[in-house]
Amino acid sequence: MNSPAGQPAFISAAKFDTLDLRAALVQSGAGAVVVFEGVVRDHHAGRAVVGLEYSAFEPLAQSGWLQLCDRATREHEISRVVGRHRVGALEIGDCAVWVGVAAAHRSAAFAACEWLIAAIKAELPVWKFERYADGPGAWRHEASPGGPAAAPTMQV
Amino acid sequence: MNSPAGQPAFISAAKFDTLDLRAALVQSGAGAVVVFEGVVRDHHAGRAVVGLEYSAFEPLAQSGWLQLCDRATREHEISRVVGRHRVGALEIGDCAVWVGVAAAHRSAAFAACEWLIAAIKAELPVWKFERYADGPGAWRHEASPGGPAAAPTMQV
Amino acid sequence: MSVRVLYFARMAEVAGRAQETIAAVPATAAELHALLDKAHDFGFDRGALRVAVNDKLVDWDAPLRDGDEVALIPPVSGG
Amino acid sequence: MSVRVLYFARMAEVAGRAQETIAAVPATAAELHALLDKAHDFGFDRGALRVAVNDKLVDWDAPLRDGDEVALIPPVSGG
Repeated sequence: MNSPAGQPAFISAAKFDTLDLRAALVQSGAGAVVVFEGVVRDHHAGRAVVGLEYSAFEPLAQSGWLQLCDRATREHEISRVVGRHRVGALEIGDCAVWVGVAAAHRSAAFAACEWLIAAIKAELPVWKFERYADGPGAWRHEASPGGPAAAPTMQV
Repeated sequence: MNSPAGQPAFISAAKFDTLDLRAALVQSGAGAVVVFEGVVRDHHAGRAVVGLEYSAFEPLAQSGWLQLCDRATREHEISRVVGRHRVGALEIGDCAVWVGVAAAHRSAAFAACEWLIAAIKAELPVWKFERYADGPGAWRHEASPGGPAAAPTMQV
Repeated sequence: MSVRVLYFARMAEVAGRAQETIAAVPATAAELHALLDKAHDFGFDRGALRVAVNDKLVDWDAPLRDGDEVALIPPVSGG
Repeated sequence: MSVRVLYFARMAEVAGRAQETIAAVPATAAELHALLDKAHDFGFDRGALRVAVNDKLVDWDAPLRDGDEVALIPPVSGG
């Protein structure tokens, strides 16, 4: 599924094929690949979580993601970025977000990957709904809004 | 293939099944997974590389790897570490080294993963032989020897 | 003369809908927000929200035009 | 009375073999290294090498015993 701009869609309702995502990075010819995966856990703040749902404002998530990729590529010596975020109902153990960076040297790949996941969590219009074992579910709204400048220093 | 201590072998002559390596991390129940992959490039220092060979002193690579895992687990809040290094003949694009860390929080996973790959490259008895397109191959011996204390600050 | 409004997450839950059409065109995004917050009492300070018009983030004083699609973006929780 | 020596990478290339048996037991790892470096001229300063006896890293002044397996570890290049 591609966005109108021909870029792969950042938001995906389908489970990721992580081998497929990884292949795009390895094929770039870079020597260092760093991948972050956010995995659905079975608890949050001491409460048992039975499942999650994510929703997104897709047009803005897509354009925001492309801006983050541009900025990461300007500020780090990296050769390729691949990212995807699930929406819809997720189960415990599902991959919610996948961010991979390929670079000639590993320090740039690590730095860009860590910056990108912080920026995704701080900025992109995606929301999590947690379904609890012991009561009704809830939307989470922890992150503060902020422009791209705020993202690198935020720990969300 | 397991080492005598019952730990999976760090050194592997076979191609990695990266899905399999990843599964062990995701199954740990941690929310954040960070993976580093070192991929064989087609050049080094401006020369075309047609292939690589790695050799290792396996008993010491295995015991050294377990020590690095212990240290990473003591110094970072992480829940699982998986690592593997290829030996034998590798082709361009093959994964030479794979290091994955699972943790409750991503900052610990990033820090431990970056420390581990630096320590692997600085310390473990593994050697790379590069086969060049334009002449005979050569063993590489860049890294300085050093105890574990030297590893975190080294950029190899 | 109308604008379409998009709600997400808890704001959609509170409003009981993911979108609605307002049969008026307030002068700015801020005026539209004031109107909607009075109607729905979303429970977010405006300073915690962002606003997009026709898929682009804008300032609250951005003028609105007939047919605009306005998205109110509460604090995010992806990843 | 002998020790077995293991060579790796360029040291194995220079020695023309991956291991050899020395029909003597030098008092220490340092003495064994001096003997071997004279024979093969490996091209590494001893300070660039590490040494393991029976799969454990040791200091150069570690004593050797009959039957020990001694691995000379040149600078590494894994990853």
